[in-house]
Amino acid sequence: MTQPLLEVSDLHTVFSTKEGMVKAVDGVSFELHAGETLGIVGESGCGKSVTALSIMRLQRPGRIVGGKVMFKGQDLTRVSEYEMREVRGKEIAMIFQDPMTSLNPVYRVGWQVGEPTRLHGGWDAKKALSSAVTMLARVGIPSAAARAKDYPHQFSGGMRQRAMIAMGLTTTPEVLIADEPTTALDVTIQAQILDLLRDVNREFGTATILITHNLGVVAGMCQRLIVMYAGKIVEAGPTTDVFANPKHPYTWSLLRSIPRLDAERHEPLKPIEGLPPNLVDLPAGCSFHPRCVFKVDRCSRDTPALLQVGDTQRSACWVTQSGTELKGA
Amino acid sequence: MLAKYVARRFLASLIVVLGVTAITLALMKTTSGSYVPGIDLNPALRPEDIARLRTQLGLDEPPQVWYATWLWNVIHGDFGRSMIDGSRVTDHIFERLPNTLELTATAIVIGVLVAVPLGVIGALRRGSKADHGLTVVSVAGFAVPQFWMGLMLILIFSVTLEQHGLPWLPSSGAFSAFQGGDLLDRVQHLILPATVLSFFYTSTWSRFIRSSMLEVLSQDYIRTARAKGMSERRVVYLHGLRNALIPLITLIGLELPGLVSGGLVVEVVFGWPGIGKLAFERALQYDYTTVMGVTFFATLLVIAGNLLADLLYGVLDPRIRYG
Amino acid sequence: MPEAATAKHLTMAWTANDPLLTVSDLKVWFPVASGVMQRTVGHVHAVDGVDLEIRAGETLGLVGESGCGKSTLGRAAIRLLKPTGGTVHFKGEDITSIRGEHLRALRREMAMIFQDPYASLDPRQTVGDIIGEPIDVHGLAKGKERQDRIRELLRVVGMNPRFADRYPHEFSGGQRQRIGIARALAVEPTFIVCDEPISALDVSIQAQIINLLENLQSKFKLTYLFIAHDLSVVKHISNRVAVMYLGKIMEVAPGQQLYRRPRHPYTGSLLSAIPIPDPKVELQRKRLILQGDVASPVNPPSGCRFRTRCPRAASYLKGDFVLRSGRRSNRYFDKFLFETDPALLKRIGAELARLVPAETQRLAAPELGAVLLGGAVSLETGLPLVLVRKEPKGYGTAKQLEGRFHAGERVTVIEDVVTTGGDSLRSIEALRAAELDVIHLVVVLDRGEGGEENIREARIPYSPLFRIQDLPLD
Amino acid sequence: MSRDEDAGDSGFERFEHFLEQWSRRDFLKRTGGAAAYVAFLAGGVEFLEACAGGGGTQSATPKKGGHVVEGNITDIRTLNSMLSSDTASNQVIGLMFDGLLNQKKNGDLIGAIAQDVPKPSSDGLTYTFKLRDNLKWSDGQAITADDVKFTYALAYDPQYKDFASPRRGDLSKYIASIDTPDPKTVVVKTTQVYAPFLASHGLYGILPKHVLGNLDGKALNSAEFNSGPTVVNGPFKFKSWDKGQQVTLERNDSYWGGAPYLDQWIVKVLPDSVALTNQLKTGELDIGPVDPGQFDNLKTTESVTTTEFPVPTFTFYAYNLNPDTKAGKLFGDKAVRQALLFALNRKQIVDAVFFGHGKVANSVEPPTSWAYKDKPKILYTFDKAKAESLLDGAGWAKGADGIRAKGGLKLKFDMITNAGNKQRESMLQVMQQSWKDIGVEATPSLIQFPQLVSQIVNIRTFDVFLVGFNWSNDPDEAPLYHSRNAVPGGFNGADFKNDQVDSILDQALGTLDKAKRKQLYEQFQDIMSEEVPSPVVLFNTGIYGWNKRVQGTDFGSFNQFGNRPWAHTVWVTDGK
Repeated sequence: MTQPLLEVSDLHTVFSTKEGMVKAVDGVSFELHAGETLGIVGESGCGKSVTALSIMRLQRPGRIVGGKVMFKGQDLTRVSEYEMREVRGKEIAMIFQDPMTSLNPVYRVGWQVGEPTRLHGGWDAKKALSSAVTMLARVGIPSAAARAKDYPHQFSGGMRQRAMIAMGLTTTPEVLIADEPTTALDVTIQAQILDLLRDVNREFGTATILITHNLGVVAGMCQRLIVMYAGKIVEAGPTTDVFANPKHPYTWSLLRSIPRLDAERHEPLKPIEGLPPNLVDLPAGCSFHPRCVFKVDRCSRDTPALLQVGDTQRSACWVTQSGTELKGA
Repeated sequence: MLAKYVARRFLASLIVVLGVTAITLALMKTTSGSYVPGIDLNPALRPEDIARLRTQLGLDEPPQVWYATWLWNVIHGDFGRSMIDGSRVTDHIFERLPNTLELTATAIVIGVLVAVPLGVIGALRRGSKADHGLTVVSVAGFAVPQFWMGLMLILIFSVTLEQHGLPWLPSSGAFSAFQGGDLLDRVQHLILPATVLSFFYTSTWSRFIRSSMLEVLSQDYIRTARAKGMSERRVVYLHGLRNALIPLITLIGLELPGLVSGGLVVEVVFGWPGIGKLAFERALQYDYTTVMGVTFFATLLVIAGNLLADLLYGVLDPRIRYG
Repeated sequence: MPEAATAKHLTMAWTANDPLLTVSDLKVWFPVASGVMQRTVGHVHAVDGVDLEIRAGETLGLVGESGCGKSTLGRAAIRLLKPTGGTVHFKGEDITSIRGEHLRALRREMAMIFQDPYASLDPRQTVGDIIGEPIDVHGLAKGKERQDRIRELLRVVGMNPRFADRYPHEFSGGQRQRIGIARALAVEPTFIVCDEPISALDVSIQAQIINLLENLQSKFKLTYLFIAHDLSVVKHISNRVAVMYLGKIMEVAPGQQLYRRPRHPYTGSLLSAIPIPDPKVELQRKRLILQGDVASPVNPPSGCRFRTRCPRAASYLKGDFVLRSGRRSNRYFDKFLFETDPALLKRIGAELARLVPAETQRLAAPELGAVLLGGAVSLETGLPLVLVRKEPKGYGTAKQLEGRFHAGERVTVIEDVVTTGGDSLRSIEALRAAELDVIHLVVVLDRGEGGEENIREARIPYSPLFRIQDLPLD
Repeated sequence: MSRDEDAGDSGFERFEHFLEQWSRRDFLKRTGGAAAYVAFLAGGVEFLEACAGGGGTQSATPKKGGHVVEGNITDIRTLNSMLSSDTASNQVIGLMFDGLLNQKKNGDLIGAIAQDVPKPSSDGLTYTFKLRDNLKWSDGQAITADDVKFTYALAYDPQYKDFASPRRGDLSKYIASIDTPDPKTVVVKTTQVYAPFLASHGLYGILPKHVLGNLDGKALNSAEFNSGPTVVNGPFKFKSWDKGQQVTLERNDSYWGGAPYLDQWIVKVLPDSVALTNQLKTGELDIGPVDPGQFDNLKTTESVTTTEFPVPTFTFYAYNLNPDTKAGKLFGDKAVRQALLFALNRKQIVDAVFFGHGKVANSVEPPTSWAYKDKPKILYTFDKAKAESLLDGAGWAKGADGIRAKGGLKLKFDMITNAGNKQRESMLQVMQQSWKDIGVEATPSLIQFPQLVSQIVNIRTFDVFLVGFNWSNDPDEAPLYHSRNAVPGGFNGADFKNDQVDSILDQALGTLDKAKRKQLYEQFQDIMSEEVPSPVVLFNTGIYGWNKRVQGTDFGSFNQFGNRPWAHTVWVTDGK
């Protein structure tokens, strides 16, 4: 294996709330290689977004209390704020869930898209704008030169997300973190944006972290996949393997609980019973065990580590780690 | 489009103007009894004099007739004459207007210049000592009556300082009685009233900016800005402040009627020869024509202020378009 | 479930075999106000002429993207909104404009489950009060009986009956949605509109609610109108699926059929856009990515609503030119144009008749051929053309010109869309070779492709416009 | 005596009224006021007396040049002498326009542009004024009898009926004709013998006919002249009027009495008496009237001199004597009226409410009047026992609730005055308490000033009202006490009707014999002391303060605001 581009190890990020300390990210480790698209999947509150924000050190008001984020030989959790600013937007770009609110309503789109090059490249306004127009055209904004003069509200949701992507790409970053980039969009627009992200990945070679709760999106986009639950990674591996042969009961159950468009017959769904855990008050042992159909005694006592299970996957499950196959009842 | 918008707003405003003036008249009529403006307890006045004056002033007409007459004249550009001194109401207004504008504009400018940085600091250092200090000042601005603050300032900066032989500030009027009126003199006279008035504005607006800024700073586009790798200062001032200022425009627009009424207390306390003081004095003397004229004018200003705020809003916030 | 007397009143002429709910040409427009006086400057055509039937006991899925009018349609169907036009029949009775006690009685037959379980429950009411409210409103039970009903309802939706004393904020999203469902069930309705009931829920919870809804349906013989934007879910739960776009229904079909053989390009695009949670499938799928955004419902496109984004309409004229045939397979077109709207066919025929010169003895249509030939005789009878569907067999050759022509006949050639004019010239050539006298050409021109110049070279009089304004072609 | 003075009180009231809306005085009273009161009780009287002596001119040689700034607390309305009816305006007009006559501080009339005070003809109907020689308007034109005739015509000639002069009523009633046999002689014929004629109508500032003569009545109402007289005949010329702030006047070198010493006389409008006092202290003001409440504030200031003098103003309360009202049934009983006055500790009111600046009233004539009788028939010194015995004697017995009643009628009534006037509000409280002590229940209530006026002159549903009144130098008090003024619009709101009083007042107005008049008015005062339909609580005093650099002023009872025959001799020691 080559040297990973980005290496997150044992990352811990906590939030103080009225009810207590929340371990939003609890010992997350993964690698991102140049040019790949890595998916992070999980339900709301599982810590996938906080992980991404922690890489960018934008997790406030949360605090990173442990772990490393190695990027180009430096630990991003330790570099100065000034150095971090040089990384943000220049080497690691990020796009967010809601394109409606992620652009500043009072500045023209072209100005905003060009801002990173002004900040990081020291470009003058004219040069930044022309690069912004080029990039807007590149991400499929028709008559980009004219539309660059528009304000965000004059853009549709899909176009705004394109503009956000263009903004991330102006400095040709090595990593693009897309946090639920299509969740707020209609499916037909989602398809457009995913298509664009594929193009970007192919053409710019930008390594992408794609955060989503939609298993379908991951299936079509990512080479590798991380599944998170209650602040921890519960399973990781190549996408095809994880989907074909999940090694964690959560992944396994999740895949069986969602209806598939291509289902030939109407079969009842098999929901995951119970509720997602309260992060303030996690169950002892494996956080998933109260909902797990495979649980054994040990699950409620000891927290499983994320270990290699099978040839390509890692899983944090006592059951699969002990060699048991997950099979439906 | 814009012209049409303005025109439509203007038409709608007419209704407001009619309503406000009619209510003003009704209020004065109901509280005045048979009082004839300009009539005092004066032994030389005899019943027939009073009756004659009533007729001359049209006060024996029913209020609706009086109003209709007044309105008719106003439509024809005639605001009538003061019932107290017989001079043109418009003259009164335009004589006082520059003074009021001078005071209010200064106070607003000072208010904005002070309130914006204070509000931003309060928002950025929420919960800090500076923020708590700001809160105290704001509450003081609300709680301390303007007249009281005015008197205190007079006591300190005019009377006490003078008594100790220190340089002191004049306490009333817009310029010195004798050989006054040059710029320095006017500025000296402006300091105390403008301070009181701007203190009031500052305390309101700084609070407003603070909460507005806090809200803006929690917006997604601020996170976007940070993710671009810009300094916090740039995030706050370039991306945050402009958005936070937009609602302030409305607030300031709403203060425009203060050109007439907002500075009233200050004008009275500091003997500032402005419209507010005029309106106040004349209201107490039941000078119907003057009060109605000022009310009319003030209402127009309110409307103009709102309109101006809306239009400014459109300049600052590209999402707003008029149609 | 016991039927109340009032409910019986509603069922007089209706039999269980008839559709439970019939929506005809339903329109719901919302005024768009502007300016200080809030004058209405236009309307959002939220629902703009919808025909639908919902059969008793079935689940009709309604999918569409945000703003397509599906929620509005759902609300109008159960009279939570007053329709602007059209009719709604429930159990055979016109409920479009009933009011007062009548409407109240109807409310017992219908219920709604809302999208946002956070917003739709009053935070100051206990769960028991929330569920009990419709019971009180309709005077269904009192005292202990009421309490029992509430507990029973909670049990039915899979919750602990003791939760009746708690407040909504003590529950998770999924549980709140269960409370919402219990409230809907409280009046013992026959028909429930489920408006995006799962889209605000966590992925792992969605299946719980879907299963619950399915169980309840079979248990209580409920009829659902299931509204969602997620076609996978809709397909899973529904017997039939209606696809909505910009206020109109584009296609209605059983879910499986819809997936296998979408008849409308929009359905196809929608299906293609939905990711399937299986990398093997997903990586091999052919993607049909729609360009552009949904048009404004205030000022919807003329003609087919979908035309501005339709991949197949892309090469056709914008604006008023709507009649088209498939260069490629156009089953959706056939179905919707020629089978479902005879009135439209008449209009097209009349329009054609107007353009075709009187001395024409026969029509020839190389492109529309399959469509037109069968009815081409109409000129002789003076009747409007009746168009009969026939599968087209190929492109642009005289071989398509079926029918018996006689030498010397005066023929008008009709062609749907002319891009370069090449096909038309070939057709004319072939017709002339058959010694027919081509006296006129009726063509729908595609702009800017030089077709018209080429046609002019043929030196045959032509009517370049096939102008049928604002055809409701969807 | 000048009738154009007589609106003075109301000006003062106005100021009180609007100022106190803001209860700033409330605040001051609570802080400074209380301290001042304590200080006053501790020995203020001596101090007061020490201060009261000032006012005379100093012996140093007057210098030319310089200016004075005089403060006022009421805005100036007009600069046209025939339109003005308020103190603030009259004060400025008086500096610019001389009338036929002027007035000394004791009220004596003196000649102004008329050489002398004319003797009326033997039938008492004709007054012949001789104008001084070489009188000139400030533009050099001669002042002639035509100017005088023009000025008076404005208020009596029907030709000018549209001109809104407040004097029209009186002048058109009393003036029969004005003749100008030569440019220096004015002959005024009155319609009837009218004793106060000269004092009331002889002091109006004369207006220039050559400037205003071509305007009709309507045009005169709004003439530019009214807010910026281009031509004057008084000691000072108009320079500028910054509305709401100040009027600046400058020396009229062609003044008949000699060019004034001062270059400028500025009259500045201040928000209130506190500001005025403060500015006297800081030297921003040179001259100004001092509010009694502010007197102590000023006394520590070395640079300021004050003088105090009686003014023709009194504060009185009136019983509603209309027999058709409930109150009339109470107050119709003279014993009640007298008892209530006996029960009132008026000394306490003067001391506590007016900080000692005032005088307990014995008479209905102000002490400034030449007809004033210090000891009329009945003197009402505070005597609670007497009050109670009077009531007992009249059959008003205390009931179980401690309130006196007679024939089922309880001695119980309301008292009104204008809200915002703190002094009057306090007075009502003292009255309430004092009367409660003798078994009378009086409930104070406050109404707006215009409503109070309406009550007094029109509505008259009150039981008791309290208000101030301002008189001229003439002892005539018919407006308050003559029965003909009990009609709606008249000031006899008490509905006091006494044939004897009517007859005395009529006789006194109808004779020019001063001795006879004095005797009649003394008789009048005796009757009134017995009848007490509307008892005077106190006579107010005026206080004027000025910077010691100002010399040559001579403030007094009648030279306070308007009439200042000495204005041109005022000078400043530093010449600035």
